[in-house]
Amino acid sequence: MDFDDTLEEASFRAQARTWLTENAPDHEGDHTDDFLDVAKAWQKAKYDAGWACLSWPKEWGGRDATPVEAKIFADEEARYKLPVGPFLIGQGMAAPTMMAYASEEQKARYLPKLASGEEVWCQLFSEPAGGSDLAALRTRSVRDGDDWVVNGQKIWTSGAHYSDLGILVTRSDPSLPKHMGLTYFFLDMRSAGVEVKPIKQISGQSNFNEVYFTDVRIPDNQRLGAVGDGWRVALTTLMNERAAIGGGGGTMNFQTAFDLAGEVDLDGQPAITDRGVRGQLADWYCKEKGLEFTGARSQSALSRGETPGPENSIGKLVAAKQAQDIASFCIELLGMTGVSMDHEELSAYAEAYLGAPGSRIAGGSDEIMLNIIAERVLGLPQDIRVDKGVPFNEVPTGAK
Amino acid sequence: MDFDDTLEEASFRAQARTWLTENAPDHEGDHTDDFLDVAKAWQKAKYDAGWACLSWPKEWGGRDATPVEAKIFADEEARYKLPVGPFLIGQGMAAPTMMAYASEEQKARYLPKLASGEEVWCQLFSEPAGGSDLAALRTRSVRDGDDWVVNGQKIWTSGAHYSDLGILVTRSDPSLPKHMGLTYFFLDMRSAGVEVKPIKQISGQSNFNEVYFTDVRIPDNQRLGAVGDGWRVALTTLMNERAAIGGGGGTMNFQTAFDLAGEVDLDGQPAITDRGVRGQLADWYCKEKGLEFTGARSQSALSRGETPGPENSIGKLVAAKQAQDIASFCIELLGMTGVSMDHEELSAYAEAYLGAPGSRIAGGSDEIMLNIIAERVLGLPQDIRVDKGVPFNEVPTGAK
Amino acid sequence: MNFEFSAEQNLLREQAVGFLSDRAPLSVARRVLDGDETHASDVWQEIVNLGWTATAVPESHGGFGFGHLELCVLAEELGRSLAPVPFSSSVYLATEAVAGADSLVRDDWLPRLAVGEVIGCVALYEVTGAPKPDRMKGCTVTDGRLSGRKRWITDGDIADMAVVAARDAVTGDLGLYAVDLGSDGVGRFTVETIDPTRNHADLSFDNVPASPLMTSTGEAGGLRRLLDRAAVLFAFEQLGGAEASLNMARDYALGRYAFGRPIAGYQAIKHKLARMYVAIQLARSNCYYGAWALATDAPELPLAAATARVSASQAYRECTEENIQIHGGMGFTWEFDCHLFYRRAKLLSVNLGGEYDWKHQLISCIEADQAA
Amino acid sequence: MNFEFSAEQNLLREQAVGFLSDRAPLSVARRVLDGDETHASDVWQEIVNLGWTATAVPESHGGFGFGHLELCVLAEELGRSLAPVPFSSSVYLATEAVAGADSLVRDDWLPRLAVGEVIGCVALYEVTGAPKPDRMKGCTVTDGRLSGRKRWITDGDIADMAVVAARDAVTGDLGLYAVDLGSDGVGRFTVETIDPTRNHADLSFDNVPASPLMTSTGEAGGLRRLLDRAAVLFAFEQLGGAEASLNMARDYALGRYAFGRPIAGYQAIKHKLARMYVAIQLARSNCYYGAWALATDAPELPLAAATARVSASQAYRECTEENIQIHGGMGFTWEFDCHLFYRRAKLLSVNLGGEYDWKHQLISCIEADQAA
Repeated sequence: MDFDDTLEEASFRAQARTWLTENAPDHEGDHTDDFLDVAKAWQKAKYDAGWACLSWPKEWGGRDATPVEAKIFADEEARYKLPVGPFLIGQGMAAPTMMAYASEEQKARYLPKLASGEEVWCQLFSEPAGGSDLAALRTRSVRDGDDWVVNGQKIWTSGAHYSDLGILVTRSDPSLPKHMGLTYFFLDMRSAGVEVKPIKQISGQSNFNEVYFTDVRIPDNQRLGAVGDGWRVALTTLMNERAAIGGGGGTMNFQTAFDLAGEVDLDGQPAITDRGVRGQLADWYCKEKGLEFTGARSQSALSRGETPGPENSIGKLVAAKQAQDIASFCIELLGMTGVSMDHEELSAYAEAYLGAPGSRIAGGSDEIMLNIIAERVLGLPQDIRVDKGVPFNEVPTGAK
Repeated sequence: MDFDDTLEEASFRAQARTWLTENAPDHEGDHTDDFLDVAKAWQKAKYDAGWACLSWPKEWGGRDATPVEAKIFADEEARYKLPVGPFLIGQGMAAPTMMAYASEEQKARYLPKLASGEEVWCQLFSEPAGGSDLAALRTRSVRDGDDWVVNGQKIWTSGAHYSDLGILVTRSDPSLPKHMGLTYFFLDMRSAGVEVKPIKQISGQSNFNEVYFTDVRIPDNQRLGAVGDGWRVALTTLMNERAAIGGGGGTMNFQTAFDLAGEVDLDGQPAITDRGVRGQLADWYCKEKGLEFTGARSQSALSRGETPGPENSIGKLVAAKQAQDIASFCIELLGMTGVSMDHEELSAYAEAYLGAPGSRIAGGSDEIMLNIIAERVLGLPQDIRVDKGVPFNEVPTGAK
Repeated sequence: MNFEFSAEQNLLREQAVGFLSDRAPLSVARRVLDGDETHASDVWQEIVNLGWTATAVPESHGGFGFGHLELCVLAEELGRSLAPVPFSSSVYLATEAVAGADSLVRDDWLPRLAVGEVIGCVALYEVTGAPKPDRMKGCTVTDGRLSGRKRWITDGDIADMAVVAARDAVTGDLGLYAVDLGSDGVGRFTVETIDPTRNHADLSFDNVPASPLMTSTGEAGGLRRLLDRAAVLFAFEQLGGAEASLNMARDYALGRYAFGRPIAGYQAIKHKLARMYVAIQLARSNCYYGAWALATDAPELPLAAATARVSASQAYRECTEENIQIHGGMGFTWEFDCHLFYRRAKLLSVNLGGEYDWKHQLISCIEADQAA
Repeated sequence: MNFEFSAEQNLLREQAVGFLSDRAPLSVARRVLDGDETHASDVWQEIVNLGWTATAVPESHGGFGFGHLELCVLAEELGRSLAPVPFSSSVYLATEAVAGADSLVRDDWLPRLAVGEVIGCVALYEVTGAPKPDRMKGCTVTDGRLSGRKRWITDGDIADMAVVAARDAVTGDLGLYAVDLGSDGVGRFTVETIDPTRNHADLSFDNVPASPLMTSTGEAGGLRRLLDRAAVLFAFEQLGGAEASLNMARDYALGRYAFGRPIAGYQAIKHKLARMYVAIQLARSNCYYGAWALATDAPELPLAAATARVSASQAYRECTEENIQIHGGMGFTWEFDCHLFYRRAKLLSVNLGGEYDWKHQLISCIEADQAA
């Protein structure tokens, strides 16, 4: 039991580290105005040097690397805080779906440009009435000659405003039960009738969009999978979701609380001297370390050629709530200083407290995560689905 | 807003207090060998003086008192730690059911002896396979001439071993859906074929029994309500349950933890000086006081002639878990002293920790209490019942 | 036993609910959140016209002479509506501080506060942490003139007068002083907080006339008493907000369908809502305890205030966090109203000192009681 | 990255699982609970025959010379089975203490402990609270002879030798001493605890021969190190017990029907089980951290031990409390096995010092690290 690379891994890591040292730009990350240009330039640099999409086949711009090699490169790359966000969904979710369902011409046309960062993709699945019930989507597609005509609305689409292409699930037959009348496409985001509107979050940021479709025409050859078989195609996409999206606590971690408790006084003594504070901090440390070492165990499984299981769902569940609690704790320690938002340094806690609810929901709420663990890890029965087998247009929706 | 009695209430309280001062025996409560005799003698004394079953009609041994008067007397009586436990179920649950469903002769025969403490009653509802699903009971009753013949098993019956009579729900027709094939009786606990076995709890105590029925004959005139209408009769009993059973934290309360924290050292200082300990204690104080004042609000509703609602379900939910947590906290403060069980004084915490799981389950588990609050107070939908309308003998039971 | 509000008090509540739901629905709070207003001056003027600011002021000073239970009723409803008005600063704090003062200063300010001619606030904070005497060293009074700086003053951006905790330059005693904020030498610096529906400012004083509100003995006690009394009213605001959050969550869960049925039917949501209800019930009962102690000026006030305050802060936090959670994705959008309560909950939790400090006070009260 | 047990270690685990499920199922723990035995001497003898007591003892002293990872594997499985044997006292504590001693004393005891010829225990407690040096004042050694009294000694009722923390009567230095419990002057007083499947006793010493196990410098450090190393192994026992409780709860919930379906299908139960799983996963990962630090004798050991220990104590408590809760009425009967784990969880949680003390140590380690 150790934290060490195997010989092969160590050699690969050294190679990756050397290349990154020589080539990684010195940049501030995602929070600059030109981050998309920077991200594209960096992706192109990786592509040209053979460090893009490592686990993909070489013919589409990859390197045929093992999963653990891909993880090693990602870990090394992460030290540089480079903007890689715009490609996560395209490379992590759209690409596996295209590999499984697109034609050879389409794969040759789209995958290399995805690998090189020339084209950015987004994912158009969630809808306002859907939420956790993802398959209850209503965006309609109707066949019209060689095209399909799409009307409806999607929501929570990251990067829609700068994406070139999108993957899209639609309802082609509302008279069939929920999972059976869906059809899956990819489309050009600049098609006529596509409108993107940013969503403002509590924190004031806009990380997501609404996307409206008004008589948008999609050629039938951009359909992935059979008509009515969209749910199965979507599952291919979703199986890759947890690999593609992050989660976790962001800036509010144990160290944040530990540092603040060393600075703030309670009754004339640093807060950290108080056993109650120490106990609370120790709880957080144990959870944070527990997640970190769970990650190490997952990576060990990769190293052995095994596939880490759905137990990784615990990460977001634990970290998101903990980040909210740590932010709240820090604000309470600071009192009115903690709720004031005038100074960048001091408003970090309040900003984190405003951002935390989003982390507890985006990518699957706490309740969904618990269901996943209960059903997929522990093998407990699924919830009763009253809509099972019911024609979609007869399922109760609460609409008056 | 005050804690004061009205003039009428104050006068009644003074009267009760005077009588109790003059008549209440100086006794140690439920934990003596002859507690049943003591309890019966005390009940008889109350009955003879007109202080038994205050809210009952005078004709059956009561006083026609208002609910608030009954509460005042109970509060005053509670100061004396007298053994009243044996009569709670009979007077609180069996009696209202008898009043609603028994014949006039039966009422005249049984109610006064219940009020005077001459006869003790128990309740025979729960079954091993039932649990929270109370109506899923399997004890069979079959009509045979003027009698019914009963076979089966009941469980969690308090006082079965010293009870004279019992109220009993049986399944008279297993081919009907769950709630529809039940029939309700009362019976002599000394009938042939009734066997009582105590259940040993984790704590080593035996507060409950199993009761086995083997060809027990019950005369049809001891049926309460129509054949097949037993569930409706049982609801009358159960509506009075929460009034009749206690719950709550027992000996492990705020004061217990506060006192111990003043005695035990952490790093050379009394634990109570530590803010973490203080914060924990304050949490418990707030919950305990919140329950106490919720009780005051309920009593105010009684005072105004209103009926307190199911919001009283919060009491057991909060207090039982809190008692477990306080016991655990005290043990942790004491370390090995806390788990040793040699000295009566010091083993109180460990004993309480062993008794706590029972409190969290008996009378309705935490989960059932939450369902009650959600459904009856907040008006949320009931859980989906897959057994609804299904013949009882076709409902899945998990039995192989 | 009569541990409930009276019929008359509940009538006042009905009137308050009617007025606030008509004139100060959440859209008013949102108007202030999204716009440039410091507060809803229109709603404030109507509240003044209704006489709410005069509720507990003696008739001798132009008030209605009701007790503080009526203020508790109004506080709960104001908390529920999130009305962006300076009621807490002007009524629970400034008016209360002035009402307890020597007659000359009281007679000067109290009638004007009662009729809403002026808006008051209280200036306590100088540094990080709860507003305790040992953290108040930077404001001093010399010959009736105040100098120094106070921070994070709720309604400090709009108030006409402030009650300032400051030290006598000679004796070092801490006292409360009334200051006309229209005076020369007063500087205001707007401060942004987590809850933009309530305005905040730092105030600086350069040799500004200041009238003492309390005699020099027991001033720290006077501050403590002011905070304890206000804490009960703040707790009622928190209670109202918590209950509004629960109701909002419940309504959403009943109307939002997933897998063909309302999400309110899933135990994860049912039990979450039930736990919110439990927290609110406990907080409500403890708030009534605080109200009783406030109204009767009982010796238990410090303990009752702490109990009410801790319960209400906890309930408000739980209910606002879970209200967002139950709303799912919609819950963390700016467009939905969940975050208005989430912001207010955090502001109220730390104002007058945070949960940790109130818990500390609570146990200290019990220690003192049981030692006596 | 290889942060898992090796194939060989997992093979050992399979053997342990096979042996324990065959020879030490829960019925053995129940036999001891309900009967008069101090421990399952038959199972202990078989464990000795399997050589488990010799696992980490060097070959030079009659052991197998495996590392401590193998002990972690055995500890987890022993914790899962609740085998009522003195493995933790004799192996994690006594053997470890002796193995670190001066050669003469080590050569005397270590081979006998390794082959199970003697059972060892450790005597630390004198008064309430965690086993810290400042609470150890009542046992002194004068001219190689020990006098005083020690309390709550796990396996003190059956052990043949004890490692005793005592002070040099002259210097006052705290040290660890090996004592033959067959000596004259040793008194034993059986103590009942919350977990009757493990025997406990107080031991009194009246001028009993005692051999020093550590040199006089850094003895408190030696005690700390012994506790840290044992804590990792205790954490694995807790982990095994927690997982056994989860599995028991899961199986019961799948087989128990209410309202026509398994209670495992209701979200209240599903999510409770999922949270138990999460607690166990976190504890497991932290236990591995502890195992790594133990096996490599890393400087992080005190921090890693505290992290493993706190996580494992919390997970075991949650899983045992909720296992009973999920079993409903059956859960709190003597007849069902839930309480065996519930009892053991509380015993292990306070043994070697409770959760509060380990949390304190955890943060102290980080303070020291970050100050350096």
